[in-house]
Amino acid sequence: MLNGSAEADGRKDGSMRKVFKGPTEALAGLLRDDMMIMCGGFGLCGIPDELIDAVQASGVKGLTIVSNNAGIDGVGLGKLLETRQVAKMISSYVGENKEFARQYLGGELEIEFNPQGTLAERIRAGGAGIPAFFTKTGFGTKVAEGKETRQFDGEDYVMERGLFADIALVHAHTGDTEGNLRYRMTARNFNPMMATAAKVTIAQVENLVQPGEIDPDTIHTPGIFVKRIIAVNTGEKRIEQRTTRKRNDATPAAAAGGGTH
Amino acid sequence: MLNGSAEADGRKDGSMRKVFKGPTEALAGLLRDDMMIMCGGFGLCGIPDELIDAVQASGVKGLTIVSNNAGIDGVGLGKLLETRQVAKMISSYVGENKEFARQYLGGELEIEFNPQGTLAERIRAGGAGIPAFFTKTGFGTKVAEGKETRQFDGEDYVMERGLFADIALVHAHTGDTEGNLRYRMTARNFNPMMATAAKVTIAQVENLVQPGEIDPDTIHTPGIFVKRIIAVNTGEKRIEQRTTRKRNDATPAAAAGGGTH
Amino acid sequence: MAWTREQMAARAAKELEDGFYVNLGIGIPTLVSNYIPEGMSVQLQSENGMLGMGPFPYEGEEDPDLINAGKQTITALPTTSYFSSSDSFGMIRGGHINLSILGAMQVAQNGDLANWMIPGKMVKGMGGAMDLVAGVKRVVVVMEHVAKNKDGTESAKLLKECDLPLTGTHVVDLVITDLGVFTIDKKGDGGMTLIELADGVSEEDIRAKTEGDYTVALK
Amino acid sequence: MAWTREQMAARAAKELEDGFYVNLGIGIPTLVSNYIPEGMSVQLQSENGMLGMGPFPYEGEEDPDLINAGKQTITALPTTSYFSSSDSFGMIRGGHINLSILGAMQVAQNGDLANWMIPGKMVKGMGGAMDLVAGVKRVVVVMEHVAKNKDGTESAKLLKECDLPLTGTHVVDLVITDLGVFTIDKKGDGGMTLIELADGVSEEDIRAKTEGDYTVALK
Repeated sequence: MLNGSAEADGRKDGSMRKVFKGPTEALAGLLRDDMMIMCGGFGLCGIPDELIDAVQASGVKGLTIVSNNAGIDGVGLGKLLETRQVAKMISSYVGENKEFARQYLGGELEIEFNPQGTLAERIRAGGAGIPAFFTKTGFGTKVAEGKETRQFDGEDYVMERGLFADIALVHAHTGDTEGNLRYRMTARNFNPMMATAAKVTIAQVENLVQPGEIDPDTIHTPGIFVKRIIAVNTGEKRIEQRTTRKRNDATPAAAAGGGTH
Repeated sequence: MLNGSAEADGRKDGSMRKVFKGPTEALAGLLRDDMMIMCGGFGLCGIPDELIDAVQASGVKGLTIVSNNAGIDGVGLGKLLETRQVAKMISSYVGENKEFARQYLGGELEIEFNPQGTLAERIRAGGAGIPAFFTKTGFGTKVAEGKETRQFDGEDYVMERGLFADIALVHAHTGDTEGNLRYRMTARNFNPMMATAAKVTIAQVENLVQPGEIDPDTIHTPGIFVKRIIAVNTGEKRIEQRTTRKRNDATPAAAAGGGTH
Repeated sequence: MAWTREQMAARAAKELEDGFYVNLGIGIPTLVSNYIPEGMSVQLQSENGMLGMGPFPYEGEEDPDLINAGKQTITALPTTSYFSSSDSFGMIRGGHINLSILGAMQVAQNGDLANWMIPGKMVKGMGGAMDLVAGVKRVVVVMEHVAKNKDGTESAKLLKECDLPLTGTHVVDLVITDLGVFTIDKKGDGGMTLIELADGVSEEDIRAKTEGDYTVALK
Repeated sequence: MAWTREQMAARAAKELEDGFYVNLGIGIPTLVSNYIPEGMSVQLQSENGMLGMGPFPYEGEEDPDLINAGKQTITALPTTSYFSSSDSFGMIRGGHINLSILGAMQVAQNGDLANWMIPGKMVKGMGGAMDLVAGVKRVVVVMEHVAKNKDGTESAKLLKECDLPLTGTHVVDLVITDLGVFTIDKKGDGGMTLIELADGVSEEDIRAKTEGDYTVALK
């Protein structure tokens, strides 16, 4: 996979063999039409935005994208939708994305909805050599249609399959040149499982450090899973729903909100 | 579960509601004959030794113990074997334990050997609501006898069941009063999965701290999984195989050694 | 005459117990966090990978790396831990969350729940809802008692059978509407029971707006 | 006249490539780490939850929390990461480890491997061996060519079929013994092939001590 001289493909030498100069160089030789790409992130939080931009620039088409969400218009995966490079999405929630809705309702885009936990577990299973597992989630619903169901100890379960992609794109807060990664707060989300569930995983990191600089007890993704790594600028990250409270607020506003995203 | 006054059962007040005075108090009301207990650790590394001692002192019998190993004579689970409190072990490797061998060969002790990865995954599955999964491991061997096998994409797999115990005993390096845990180096091993796979998990920690003292990005076991927690003395820990090299050693001795333990 | 959204949230908060780990859906369920009794420890789970969710940040202190499952900016607490999506749903599916409070389009008398899609309309996806109702020990629905249609008519939401695509079967334990509170024997054959009336609401008011069968056992 | 243990380890080390992640079994396989060529990055995995295993500690610097899968005290490297047993075997079963080098009692010409129990003897368990042979991409066995029995006779270990209980079926890619090196077409029907002879060993020497069928294609 990592053939060619370090100079030719933008890599650095020796112990830096996983480190590439930028997103285009890091994706060189890996992209082809009709491939399956996993893409980390939840909403716009922890998405590998620069790597997505490079996929867009490459012009590959017919992609199957595994991602919990589909970005928003003009941001993240929204960009790949604009250029019609996506043939199919495997997601749990696609949110407010006009271009997505247009293509989907027009029959130009296929979507496979997975319950969020089933999606997460399918990816985790794919990376861990588990071809199939049983879950309660979705039994008796559209999600179970056409799937094997089965009782264990009197409870009903649906069989779901592991997912394994051609490449995975992930975003981490810190990474070392060996590929060890650490995520920050809720930007972790789908990134760690996806890093394990593809033939080649490419990571963009906000801080690229030397081996030993991340406490080994706190590494979320061991370097074995990461084949290529780039440092990205930590410019202004996008926020999808900016919710705040006033400083003089006596009763803090509620901040919960799950269930359907 | 946590009924009774804090004074009566050795707990402390208020935000310390998960914190118990010692191992005996932390196990009070939870132990009964013939129950299933998960026990963290690999060899003697990361074992909940003080909690095991309290199980021994309680005198409960007929236990099914889920643990990768069975301790050594007089240490760890070896103690429960001496007092014949164990009816069955679910383990991957039992090593050099004379009392174990005596009881096993004499038909006094039942043992179910699981491949180490299958054991780890069964526990992880039990804690994660997965009643069964498929693995390549053990296909075509004694381990697969009597189990469902099946092909996925031309490869053969064995179906294995999730494991869920009555109680789990784990050891961590640091824990806060909310039950958040962090393990140290290879003392992590089976502890994190076991913490998720029992009705009640009891943790012994070397350092008991206040919430907020552990960086939330580095917590290995979220507090939701831990119902009771105790601080233990960090006396001299036992080492099973002390291997060293001389300071003037030119070529460092090899330190690998896996495959069968 | 019927409960407000705030009153429904306050009623739902009575389902909380000290030491509970709870997942709150968007809408009225979110408001429940405002009614956690003083001194009670309730940790909120956000299924995108967080336990111990704090309030919204002060203006100017939003962190793009710290959002809840509704993609809103939030804050952490001293009790907070972060984890991956697979660990998060392992927690949910494994039955470790004590209580889930969420909204619904329809609930059937056997505990079936529909809250993720309307045939013919753009489907956005079920997100984590199917995992939550399947995995969480106790599921409480908070919703308006009837749906208001565009033509001004009303449709019952508490039904004999849901006609919308299901989110889960036999999953709802308790329904809190603006008119009252119902228990459902979701795994047994005890059906649905009206146990409380909202302020100024009569049994007859409820009877007129409920399609599903229920018995009455007011507390 | 045949390879020493050290020579077998040195031969096994030729299977390493730069950037490989490798799991080494106990015994001769452990010695392979002494023959990693200078400048080659090879990270050793220990299935109890560590990548980037370092050498044994200096005397007095042993840490009870830092052991390998053989329960020996070891050290960490700058590249080290720690993880749980389930993550460790996810890594193994998921095919992320490039190479496993391990010992064996018997290997069959179809790649079957037996190395965990002898009927009638005390069984200690298979540990991680079954997961490693099932999950790791390439499996190299390093073993003595024949077993020496207590009565002084010898038994073949490279067989048509294993008669000991199996660790895995169709799992071995390469066998290195004190007498030579064999490839095995474990998933196809190419069988076993003798590709190298140890110093001073003849094809006839090997023929006399090998029960399994093989073709010869010396390099």
